[in-house]
Amino acid sequence: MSLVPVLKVNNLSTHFHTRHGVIKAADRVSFTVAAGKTLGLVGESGCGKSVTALSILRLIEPPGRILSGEVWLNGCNLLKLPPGQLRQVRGREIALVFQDPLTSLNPVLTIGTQLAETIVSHEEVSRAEARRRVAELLLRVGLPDPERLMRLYPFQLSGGMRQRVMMAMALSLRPKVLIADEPTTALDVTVQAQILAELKRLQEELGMAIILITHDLGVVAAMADEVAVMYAGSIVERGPVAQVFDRPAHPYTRALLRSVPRLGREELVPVVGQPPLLLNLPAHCAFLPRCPQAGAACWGEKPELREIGPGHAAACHRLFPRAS
Amino acid sequence: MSISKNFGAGVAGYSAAGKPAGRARAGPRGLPGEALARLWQDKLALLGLVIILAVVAVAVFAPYIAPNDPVKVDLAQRLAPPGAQYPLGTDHLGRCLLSRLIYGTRVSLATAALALTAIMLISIPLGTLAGYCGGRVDNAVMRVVDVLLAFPGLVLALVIAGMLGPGLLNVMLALAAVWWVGYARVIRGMVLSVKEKEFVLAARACGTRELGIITRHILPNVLSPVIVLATLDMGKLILAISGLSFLGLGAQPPTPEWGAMLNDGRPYMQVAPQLMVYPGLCIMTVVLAFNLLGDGLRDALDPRGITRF
Amino acid sequence: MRVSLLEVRDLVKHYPGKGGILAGRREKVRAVDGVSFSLARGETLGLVGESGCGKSTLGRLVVRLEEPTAGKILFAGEETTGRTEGKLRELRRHFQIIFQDSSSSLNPRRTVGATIEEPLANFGVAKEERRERVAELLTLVGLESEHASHYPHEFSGGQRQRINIARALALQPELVVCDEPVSSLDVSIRAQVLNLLRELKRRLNLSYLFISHDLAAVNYLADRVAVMYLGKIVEILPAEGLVSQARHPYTRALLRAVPEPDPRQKTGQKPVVRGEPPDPGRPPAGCRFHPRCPEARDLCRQEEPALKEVREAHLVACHLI
Amino acid sequence: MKSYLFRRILYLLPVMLGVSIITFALINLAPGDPAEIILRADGMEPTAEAVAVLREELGLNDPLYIQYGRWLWGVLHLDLGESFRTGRPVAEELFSRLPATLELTCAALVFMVILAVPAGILSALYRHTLVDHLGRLGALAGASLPGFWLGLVLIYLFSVKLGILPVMGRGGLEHLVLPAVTLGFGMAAVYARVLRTGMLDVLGQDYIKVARAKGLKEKWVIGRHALKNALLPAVTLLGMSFGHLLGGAVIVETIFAWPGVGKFAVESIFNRDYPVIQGYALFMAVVFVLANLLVDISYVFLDPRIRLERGE
Amino acid sequence: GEQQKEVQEARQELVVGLAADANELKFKEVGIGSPNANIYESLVKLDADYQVQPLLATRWEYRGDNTWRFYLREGVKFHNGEELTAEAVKRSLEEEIRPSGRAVLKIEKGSVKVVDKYTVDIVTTEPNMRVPEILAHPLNGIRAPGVDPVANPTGTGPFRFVRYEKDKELVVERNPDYWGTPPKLDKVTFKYIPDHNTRLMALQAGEIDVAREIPREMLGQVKAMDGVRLATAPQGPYVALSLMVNGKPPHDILRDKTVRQAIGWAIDREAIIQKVWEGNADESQTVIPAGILGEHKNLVQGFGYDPAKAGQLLDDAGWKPGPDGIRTKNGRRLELTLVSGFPSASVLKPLPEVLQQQLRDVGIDVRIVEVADDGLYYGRLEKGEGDLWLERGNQNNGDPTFLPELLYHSRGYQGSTYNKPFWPGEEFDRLIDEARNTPDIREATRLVAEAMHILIDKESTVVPIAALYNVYAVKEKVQGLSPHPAPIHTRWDTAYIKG
Ligand SMILES: Nc1ncnc2c1ncn2[C@@H]1O[C@H](COP(=O)(O)OP(=O)(O)OP(=O)(O)O)[C@@H](O)[C@H]1O
Ligand SMILES: Nc1ncnc2c1ncn2[C@@H]1O[C@H](COP(=O)(O)OP(=O)(O)OP(=O)(O)O)[C@@H](O)[C@H]1O
Ligand SMILES: [Mg+2]
Ligand SMILES: [Mg+2]
Repeated sequence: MSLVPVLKVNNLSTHFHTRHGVIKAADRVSFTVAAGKTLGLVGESGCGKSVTALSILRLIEPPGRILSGEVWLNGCNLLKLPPGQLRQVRGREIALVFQDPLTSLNPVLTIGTQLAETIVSHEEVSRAEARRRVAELLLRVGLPDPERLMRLYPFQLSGGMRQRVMMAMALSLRPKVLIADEPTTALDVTVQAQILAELKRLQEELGMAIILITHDLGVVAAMADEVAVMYAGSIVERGPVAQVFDRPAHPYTRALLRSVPRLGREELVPVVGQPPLLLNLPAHCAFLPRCPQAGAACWGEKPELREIGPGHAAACHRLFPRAS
Repeated sequence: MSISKNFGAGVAGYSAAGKPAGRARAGPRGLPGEALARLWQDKLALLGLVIILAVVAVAVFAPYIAPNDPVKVDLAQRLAPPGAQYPLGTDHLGRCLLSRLIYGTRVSLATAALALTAIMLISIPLGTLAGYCGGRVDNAVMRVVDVLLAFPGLVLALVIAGMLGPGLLNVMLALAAVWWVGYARVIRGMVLSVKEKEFVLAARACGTRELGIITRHILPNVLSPVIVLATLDMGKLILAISGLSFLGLGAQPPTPEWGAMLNDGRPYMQVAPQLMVYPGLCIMTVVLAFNLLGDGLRDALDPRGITRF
Repeated sequence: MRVSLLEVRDLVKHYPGKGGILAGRREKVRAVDGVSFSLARGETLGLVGESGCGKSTLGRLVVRLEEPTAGKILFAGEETTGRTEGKLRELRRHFQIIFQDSSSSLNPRRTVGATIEEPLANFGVAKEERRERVAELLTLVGLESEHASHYPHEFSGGQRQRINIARALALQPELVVCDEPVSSLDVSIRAQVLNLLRELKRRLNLSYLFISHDLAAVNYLADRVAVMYLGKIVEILPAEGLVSQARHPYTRALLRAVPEPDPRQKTGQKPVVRGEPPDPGRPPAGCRFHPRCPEARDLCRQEEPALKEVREAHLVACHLI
Repeated sequence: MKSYLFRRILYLLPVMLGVSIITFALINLAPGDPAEIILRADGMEPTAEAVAVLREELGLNDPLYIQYGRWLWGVLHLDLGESFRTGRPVAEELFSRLPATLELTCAALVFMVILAVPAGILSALYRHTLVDHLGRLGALAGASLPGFWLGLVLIYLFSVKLGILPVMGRGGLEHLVLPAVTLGFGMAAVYARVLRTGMLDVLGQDYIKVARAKGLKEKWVIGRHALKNALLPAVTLLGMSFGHLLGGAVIVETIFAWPGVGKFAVESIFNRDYPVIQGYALFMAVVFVLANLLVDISYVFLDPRIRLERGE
Repeated sequence: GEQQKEVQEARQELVVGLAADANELKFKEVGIGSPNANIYESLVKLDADYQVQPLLATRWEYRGDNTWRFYLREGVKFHNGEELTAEAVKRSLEEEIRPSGRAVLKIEKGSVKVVDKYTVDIVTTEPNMRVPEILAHPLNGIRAPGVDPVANPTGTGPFRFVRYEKDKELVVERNPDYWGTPPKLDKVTFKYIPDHNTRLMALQAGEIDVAREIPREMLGQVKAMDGVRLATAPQGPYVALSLMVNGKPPHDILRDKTVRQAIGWAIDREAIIQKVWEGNADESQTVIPAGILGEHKNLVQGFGYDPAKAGQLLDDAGWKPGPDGIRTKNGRRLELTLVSGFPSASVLKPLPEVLQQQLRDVGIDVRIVEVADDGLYYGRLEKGEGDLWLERGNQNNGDPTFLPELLYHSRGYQGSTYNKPFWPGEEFDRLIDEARNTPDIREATRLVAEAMHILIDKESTVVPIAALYNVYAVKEKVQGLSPHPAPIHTRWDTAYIKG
């Protein structure tokens, strides 16, 4: 694919230093997203999806620390940017939507205030102008009667409305990249369908790139152009959605796809064992204890993510007979 | 009949990994072992614990530690400076200051602990009953609590102690009469929330009787915040008792109680500041120790901070 | 038809609205509002519906953790409603429940062994025998007998759910209500638990009332599926026919909203119904689904449709059918 | 919201009724016969006949509920009886001293807020740094200091040694400083700790992350998003602190010769002036209840969740 | 001349710190109670030796038939400008003085007769030979007729009322029209500071010039303070143990006079005076101020410190030392209860603990009970719950029969019921009664002294400890202040500030 990536993440590592040891929540994560395209980031709970998202925006707080890596956007490395400029990038270039729209909105400020402040803090506009634009935005994400809405507080809205508000907030400065961290997990399926459709429409309108974090393979299949599968802090497989779903290369991806109940399917093959803790991970492949195909080669060092086809990469020793 | 006949062997192929997955971060807190481990990390709390243990030891072994008779008046030795016989000097009646402080540990700790015991004995049953039974029982208890909470606590304690007249016992009664209310409310709240927990429902579903549910499921889960509260309140009670003693409502002479000693030492504030400084320091150290430990315990047992207020 | 193990007739549960003395007027929450169904021995009834539609309430009513406002529940022909807790206790061993939240359904201060032992102790099993059975139960659910001395927080979510299952099975019940037993679990673990439940059902001839909002999971385990909307069952049909034969507009909307993990289908991003589920405190008049129904007519706004049999074992509550 | 307020005030009725019952019951705790005490206070000899006559006169032989009814009736007309010691209406005595106490407690409250809010917030913002550790230790130590001790030390330092503040008495602002500091310090320590945890809670919330992700200035994130949420629960605590301060005022007033109700109450206790003690308890309850009402009302205005959810 | 100059230079304002505001008390009027701000004056006054001296009356005489005639000073004006006349005296004594005062004087409405503008007769309702001595009490000060004594106390005294704020201060100013030597002070402010430490620190910080009611234990440090001295009055109040002589078990041990006397000899008064009170007390053991007894004070002997004698007496009484040092008799331990609380436990601190130790040294075990105030003290006394009763008393008028009658006469003062416990017997009663009915004050005093001899030396129902005197801590610049042994009689008009 010859698409120009807007966001390029290279070898991003974020660790948490806790009393019990080091948690390698993101370990040399690399991927790119192209304008107008969606990257789905899937993985089990605790595998480091949110940490990756937060690291991109440098929102990691102690005891966490971004150890290394680069996040390229518009030719600058966000991880090296001075705080003033970083602030300019946040919200304007990259926006963030969280899983839980209730906790993402400040309970004591009105919707209007929270939306307008985003605009005001980045652009020299009057309050009135900002509010006008907010009203427009709210209409755009499918919320009627924006004037009234702007005077309301988050708790007065339903879950779906809140998530739309969050989307409006994220889109208010037409960012190039939108990171959506499980935007629909807290919602009912029927509402999820509405929100996803809305997101798709807005992406087409604004031409932004989306990083869609989810653990629902169905959502990825529906929304994403490319998918990255995370396991224990690392990306184990990455590639175009159709390829990954049709011909999953990594044993984990394969197992995952087989373990999801589908309407009409008769047998489920579960992934054996337990998801790993990211605490003091072993040096070898983290999936090894659960891997049905594990072999002697797997006990060596951790496999690198390597190309196995056009735009399709996986990290598994079994795919590549040991080179070195 | 054995189950195995019915159930046969385990369902093959689904065996979870051999060891329990040691979840460090997840899961509800409050296990004695783990809490202790967390407490161990908190140096300040440990300091508090060490001080408290030391103070308790001093209280228990007072007769063996104290160099002199704490109530022996010796006017010839009055306000003596520290020396071989009186390591911290003597008070206005020539009594050994150190010995009095050492015996005072007993009085202060015992008074506060007794008051606390009374508080627990009132509040745990009432709070549990109110929370668990709900309805009319809850209403009755909570209305009483509301009414008592309408008084500023220390004011009511002062008034009750004042009405009853001076004396440590009266001070204890007054404090207990006022203090239980807060506990009852906290306990009720916690019982209410634990009652809704699914493990309680599960216990009921599998036929556990009410009493079993209360004693085995609810109380143990309510206890640790109560312990935190109690630890913090030991300090507050010692302060309150010394305050009431200061006003002259507390210990009777010649009982060596820190608050009363402080009060006795006040006339000599400028000539013999040690008479005020040492009891004051004792009170402060012990209260601080309880605060440190309580704070640490709260972080260890109750990271969610139910007992924060 | 087989003998009904469970028979639920016109079950109603109203809750007082939230707020204490200081709140404004209180609205009754009609969590379950006239539900009837039956369940045969060895059968699994799946119950799906959106959040807040009353699934859990129904489940808790069935195992008698709640007192219904109205209606009857018969278990193996015996009425369980209107009994005092004392009289109910003997019956309790026959029906058990597994909750959604695997961690909050285990007492953090009791060992796994003590937790599993509790129902046995309640029904007078001797101490020695209890030990043995606990070990057996642990093996049965894929854990090891040494785990009995551990505390719940030492286990992962999936393992904890296994412990819950072991406790529920301790008394060899005939009916197990599973209230979203896999929702809180990781994707990769869900299949393990679902398979375990299926295997146990087969082996022990259990009946399940399987509650979930995940259609696919329900479909995987259930013989029949009941769809609930705002306290009412709007459709009941055999599981095999769920995809192809569902008639109620809500069921169909649900089916279309579920995203399939298949990139070629791209389901799950077409908004099939408008709006969000209304507040159970103020259900709309007429058909409860009408404000969101794409095909609603005047009749739907005025009159509430009754649950009618459209085919054998297939009931629908909709004016359009 | 109006109806909420209405109900909130209505709710005070049963509470105040309970308060009155407890207050009335207090007198029964006291040793000795009130009639006898009155006679003594009047300089008369409490002979058996005199006591009997006075008991009859005071209605002390009536059943308790009748006595209570009579007492309550009086209270409703602001008649709390007469002080045994001064012979003047208790209500009048208390009213004339109340402003001094309120002045002191409010000043202490202000001091507490001024000290605790920055301390709590800074130590949350710089958690695990030296600032925080010092703050935490300071707060714990502050909460462990006996107030009377602190008061005397402060007088000695600032008035006797440095001579910059008056030793005692009520007067201008300079008279207020030491008593207010003495009274407010312990509570400030407690308050700062509460604020710190509250602030830490808030700082961990998603909406703070969102605010940062939106590119808001840090000042704005803390000042607008974090602070308001962290301070809200602290407002409720203000009401409670007020109660503590009213209690602490007793000692502080005695030390600083502050002519307030607390000092008066202590004197009355030692003079067994029961009507005054009773009246004091009742007065403090009323003040405390009103303060809490005020806090609740302001909370309703401050927190949209409550303001908009109730009624309307 | 030179002094005059100094007076002019310094600001003549005096600030006095007091422990409590007694002005508000029932039946006390602003400016009379503690302190007496010298707003009012009585017909006569008590000098430092408790002798009656002329004040508003220049002369008086007993005319028989219960009639006392007083000749008023002429040309005396009240603060409101009205003149002091016999009419005003009549009204004041009959209506404005509180009933108990009238009861003590034994007068009622109509008892005071105006003889002429400057002469009044006081005709008591029953014989009362102590009228002048009683009238000297400042509560019997003459009020201006028809003035509200709370809002605007008005008398003839050297100071005029300015302002009174409850619990805070009482302010008076110089009365320029005073009939005698006008005061040198322009203004006196009495401030109420309950806490002793605070009061003393206020003195150190210069916020007050005079601190009263400083606990004796603190006087040592006062002496060491820069620019502060002590002004002491002649001895006035006494401290004594009254012994329950007719208690019921278990408080019946002191029925035995030998034991009572042993207690008298067991107390080391010198140690108490020197060590507990830092020398600020006197040896006198007459209970009544020595000044009142005057030349007859030697009739009362009191006790010395002689533990050996005390031990001997106890041995004689059959109390033999036990293993723990406490004496026993027939298996009963020598345990006594000491009640401290008159006028309050706090003013008697730390005496109980010292006495406890001293009595323990001769083999008597003492349990201390502190009661907060006199009311509770009396309550206990009536129930007879105690053996040793620690009291501090003082006398504010010149009547020598006052204290003995109040405390130890079987009839008691106005018929008290609590005197029986310490009653020394008929002879005592007879002597006091006779003293009361003897017009000649010297003879009356002698009879009282004899009665006290019976009380203390013969029957020993009272064991005196010491006589106290009032001590004021005073800034050095304050001159001319001479405290009266009874604080209420202290005159402030002689004080002035040295520049
Ligand atoms: N503040 C923190 N302190 C310590 N460890 C943390 C912290 N935040 C995250 N982690 C660790 O980082 C790992 C990754 O967490 P992350 O939140 O990114 O998971 P996730 O993939 O988003 O999971 P979920 O699907 O549950 O949202 C977790 O194992 C967690 O233990
Ligand atoms: N104890 C209760 N008191 C008051 N209302 C309740 C109570 N339990 C449930 N409700 C209300 O009843 C309705 C149905 O709740 P229920 O828990 O049965 O829904 P559910 O279908 O299980 O939802 P979910 O999928 O979120 O678990 C909800 O609106 C809920 O708020
Ligand atoms: Mg996440
Ligand atoms: Mg549910």
